[in-house]
Amino acid sequence: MSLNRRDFLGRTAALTTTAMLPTAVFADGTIKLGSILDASGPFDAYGKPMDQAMRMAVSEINEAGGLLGRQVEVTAYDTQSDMALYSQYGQQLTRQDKVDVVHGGILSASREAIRQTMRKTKTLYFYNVLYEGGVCDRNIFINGVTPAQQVEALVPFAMKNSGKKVYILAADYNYGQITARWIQKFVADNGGEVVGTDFFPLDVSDFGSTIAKVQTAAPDLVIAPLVGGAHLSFFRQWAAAGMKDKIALASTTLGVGNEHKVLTPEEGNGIMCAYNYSQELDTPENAQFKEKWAAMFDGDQSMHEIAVSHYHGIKTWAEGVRKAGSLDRMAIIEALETGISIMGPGGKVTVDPKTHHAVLDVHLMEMQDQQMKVIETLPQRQPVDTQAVCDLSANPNDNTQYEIEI
Amino acid sequence: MDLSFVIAVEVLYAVASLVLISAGLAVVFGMMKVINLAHGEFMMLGGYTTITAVGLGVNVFIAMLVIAPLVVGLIGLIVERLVIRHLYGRLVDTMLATWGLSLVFIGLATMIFGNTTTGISTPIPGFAVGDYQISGYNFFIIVVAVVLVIAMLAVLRGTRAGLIARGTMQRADMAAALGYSPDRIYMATFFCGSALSGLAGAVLAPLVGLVPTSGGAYIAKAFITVIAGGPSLIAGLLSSATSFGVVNQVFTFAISPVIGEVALLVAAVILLRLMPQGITGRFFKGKL
Amino acid sequence: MERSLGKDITATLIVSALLIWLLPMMVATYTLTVLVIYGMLGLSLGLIWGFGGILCFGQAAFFGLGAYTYAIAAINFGESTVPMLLAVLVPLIFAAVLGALMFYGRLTDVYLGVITLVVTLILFKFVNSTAGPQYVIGNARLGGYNGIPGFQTLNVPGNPDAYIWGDPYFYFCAVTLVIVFLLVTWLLRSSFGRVAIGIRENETRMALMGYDVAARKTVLFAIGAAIAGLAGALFANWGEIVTPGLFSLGQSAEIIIWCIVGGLGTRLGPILGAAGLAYLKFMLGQQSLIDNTLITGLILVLFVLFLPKGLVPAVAAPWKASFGRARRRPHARQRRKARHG
Amino acid sequence: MAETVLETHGLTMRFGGVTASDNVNFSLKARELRCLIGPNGAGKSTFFKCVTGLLTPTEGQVFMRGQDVTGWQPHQIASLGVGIKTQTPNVMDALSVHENIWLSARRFHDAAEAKARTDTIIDRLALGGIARTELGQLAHGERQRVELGLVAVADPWLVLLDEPAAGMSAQDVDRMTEIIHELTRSAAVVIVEHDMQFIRSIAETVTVFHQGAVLMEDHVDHVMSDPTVRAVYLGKKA
Repeated sequence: MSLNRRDFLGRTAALTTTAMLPTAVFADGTIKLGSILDASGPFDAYGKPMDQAMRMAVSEINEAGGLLGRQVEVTAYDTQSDMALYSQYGQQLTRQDKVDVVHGGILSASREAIRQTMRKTKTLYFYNVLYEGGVCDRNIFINGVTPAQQVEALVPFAMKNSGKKVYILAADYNYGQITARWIQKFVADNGGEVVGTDFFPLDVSDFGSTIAKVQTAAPDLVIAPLVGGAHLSFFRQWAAAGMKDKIALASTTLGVGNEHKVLTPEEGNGIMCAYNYSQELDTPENAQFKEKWAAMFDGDQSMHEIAVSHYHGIKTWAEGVRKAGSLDRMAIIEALETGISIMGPGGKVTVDPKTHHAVLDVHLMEMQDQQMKVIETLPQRQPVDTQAVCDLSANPNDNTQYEIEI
Repeated sequence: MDLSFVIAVEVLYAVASLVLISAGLAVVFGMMKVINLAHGEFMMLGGYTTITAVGLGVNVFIAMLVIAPLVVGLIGLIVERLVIRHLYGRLVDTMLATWGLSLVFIGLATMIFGNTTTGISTPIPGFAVGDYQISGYNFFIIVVAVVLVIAMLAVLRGTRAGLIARGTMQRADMAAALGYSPDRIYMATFFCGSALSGLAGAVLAPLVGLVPTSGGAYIAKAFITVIAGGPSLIAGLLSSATSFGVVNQVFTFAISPVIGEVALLVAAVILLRLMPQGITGRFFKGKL
Repeated sequence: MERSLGKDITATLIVSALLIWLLPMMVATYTLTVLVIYGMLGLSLGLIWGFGGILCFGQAAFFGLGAYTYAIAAINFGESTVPMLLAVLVPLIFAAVLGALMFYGRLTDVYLGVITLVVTLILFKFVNSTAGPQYVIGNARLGGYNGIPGFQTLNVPGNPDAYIWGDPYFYFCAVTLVIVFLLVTWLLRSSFGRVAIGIRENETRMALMGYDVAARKTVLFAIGAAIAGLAGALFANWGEIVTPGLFSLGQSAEIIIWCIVGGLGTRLGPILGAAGLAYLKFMLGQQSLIDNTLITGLILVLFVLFLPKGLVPAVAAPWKASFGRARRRPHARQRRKARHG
Repeated sequence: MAETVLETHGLTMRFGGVTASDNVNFSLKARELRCLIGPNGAGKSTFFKCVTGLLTPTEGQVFMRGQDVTGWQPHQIASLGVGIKTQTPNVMDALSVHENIWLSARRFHDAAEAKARTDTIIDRLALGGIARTELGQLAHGERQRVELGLVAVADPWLVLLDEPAAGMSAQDVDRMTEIIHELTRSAAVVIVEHDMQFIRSIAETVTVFHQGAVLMEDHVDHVMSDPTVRAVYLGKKA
């Protein structure tokens, strides 16, 4: 043995004493909000603005006198885009920090990594991201746009501007697979035809042969639920091949992480999409929101779709607490289930009691000079996809993510 | 007919980009028997250098072909002086140290440039072949790769530095015995290798969305290509890039990009199992 | 290796009993649990690399394979005992086949590294692209990038409703690690272990003595994979979700860094390296001053440059030196080099 | 008539266009001591590697005690009871002398027996003083001696040594000669060497290699005085 026992004991003692967990100690009477986001690593383009949105929402709440007369205190963990850390910090937030609510999770995988922990430990959980739909669990509230809200609006809009033959290029994971199926359904519903569907793992960045393949199918429209930095190169390569003026392009994800600001106008112009939020939304709420954001973060303007969803989520939770008049989890859930609404930068957001998803405005947009120009607003769309399978008022103990049969 | 032309261009492009991706690593490995696992990050830095330079108003081709290689070459030089030179002859240790460096570069790039995807657009427009549109930039990549290979051949064959380099590749101690300081040779080699990595990263930058972790996508491919190529620098690079590029594209076209990538990897396993010393360990022995 | 086996076992048992008793008072058990699991994963590579000289760039492949095997089997069987056994057996068999392929092909160092790296990449890419509904094993959807959540976690054998989780799960993992550690100790003291060390030191010489080097490396490689697989199954139980990230190169890289920092050629080094660095990573997640990747990278570079043998041997060296057994391998190296030249 | 322990038929090894070993027919009787000599590049080492399984010959066969072992792996050949020492010292540097020799003994005996045999060999080779020292710390001569020790401890009936005396002091060489003589009591020994002094002191029959082929095979005195052999050596030296 290469280590003697005394050395070992000595070292271990040193290790453990210096490495005592910095247990969060808060003043009595604060309300603890747990945040769990990828603020570093490959997903931080999503996570950093979400973190900012969370801090802004909390400071607004506190400036307005807090909730129930108490200040809201944030306990935030950076999961570094590592799914294993979600399990770790999820446990830490619920068991050690004993927070009153958890807001966070970005990718669906990260949500599924902590959702059961939240449920087991009876910690109220908000997931505020555009996603594939279908989660049915009374402990969770979801503020993001689902495919029925988004795709159902986007597909006819995009087909009207191009034609009936559609080619789908989707990210190869849960979100992309399910969204692709929704696109197929809505294309068929609108009398169109899907001439091809290809899936790409998140690390694929070379689309040269795909672009050639798409051309052999000669579609009128390409819909691309592609995700992440590697997939961004598709839009560049598409433009570089001179395809932009030949075949129209729509996406369910481009712009969520402010990608349209990275693409040049030549690459981005004319790409169609549909979201709950655009920085170009011309409403007093949005103007005020952008102004406050700039004031709080030194002129920064990095707010995007899911940062705003996150902001909505925290405001919704705060509204629920006010209405419940207590921090009791069930009381808040029941208060939220009355179908309360808030007004945010993305418009009016209402809790759907049956699914715990959100009823919200969807805006049809087109990219123009690195902006997302709003063409049309479809007000107060229901999450009909999830509503078709999930009814929490009838089955309050449901705990599934349904894959909706199309 | 048009389609087969398009496919042929795509295959050529795949081979060319593998050559570009691997050249820097191959030079350093061939000359110094050092595997530089920070190679991918050197490419990433090349990309960022280009984007920064273009942002400052420099012509994009000058940024890609001159500034990026120089800047990354200098970074390589610093790395060689600070870290690599202490580890010569310790293959595994160098791999680990450069791996650590790659993480350091990712961290630094994140702190400086942030983790948001950035990029520049391709400076060459696409054009039509029959009914098909193809990217003009693909041709540019192919041309750069061809010029690069010819330049490497010319340097190795025709110059005194090339002669010393070839000597070093054969017997590292010979060059020393002939009075050339191996220290100098290694410094120069690492500079050239890093510059090549920077060039590759810069030239490929307009095609991809650049993030600090972009390097990871390159290093595995480059590593596999170089090792499968075997001891001969240029013959190895060309033969393995060709094999993998063709396999990759054929499967990508026939089935899907994932299968294309997997086919490339499976080909690598089979190749190394059959020829443990790489392709040029068995064929083209003693060639450059 | 000078002390008797009995003394070694006693020491291990006393120290680990103390640690299992004391540590939960200082660090929360769910954190400790994952540190213990990472320790086991570190040990698995420490065994084959530190004592067998096999540098595997894909130890994460076996970790992931164990975790996925467990998750898939647990969904199909609805209990945890058979899945645990499968999670050890599947990586064992996979590694045995892969090892035989490599070692009988006389692949060494870099080439071995490339193959293990490539195999990990293939597994990663495959699992990562299984999001479609056609990828099903029994009742288990592979789930692609999102992984597999919601499987049966560890239960008392024979009673699928009696879950072992929370604190008891920590004690279960800790005791498992102690058992694995003792098995490794025994293995290294056996003739098999000594021959393995001989092979690490000089493969040709061992072959010239008549040892079937390829067979022995294959067996050792498979044992390492089995331990990694066990760690994977424990990790799956801890996280209650398995994702393709388990197969990633980043994960493999971390395992290698643990071994380097902790110390190769020791049994404790990789365990302490793993637990220490994983803990550091958790701590770093709570600050945003310096980028975490940067710190990990710096640690690796500094260790390779200044403490290439790792912490444990460095701490143990002064003690050893006073007994006149300090290694002076660099000298030997220079001498050999001089002769070759 | 003693048994033939090692025999090659038409052994040929080509590397690309170079024929390093050319149609070598060789035979060795039990307990015979044979030296293989020849200038650099004469094909001695290639022949040695083909016989020990480190290389697989392009053509021809190798027989050991009548068994065809062509293309066998080194460990299979060693398992027959063949002791092999390669040109460069091939030992486990981080292990002690005792551990090195024990590992060799353990191949053919159980742990206890291996320990006993190791102790005996260590005594016989006068390595007792350094038995617990790691090989990496030993001088070149000592390392060579240990390597012979781990060959001897396995009780081989055929021993193949590639340049055992290279780089050793005169005193070390004397000791080496003694050990080799002791080995020949139970084993046939083949020594590849170009140190003439050493060969004169130890050899009876010598096989001379030149350009991959056997030039001549005779008693050491005849070989040394043979004009062709001298020409070959001098030609090389010039």
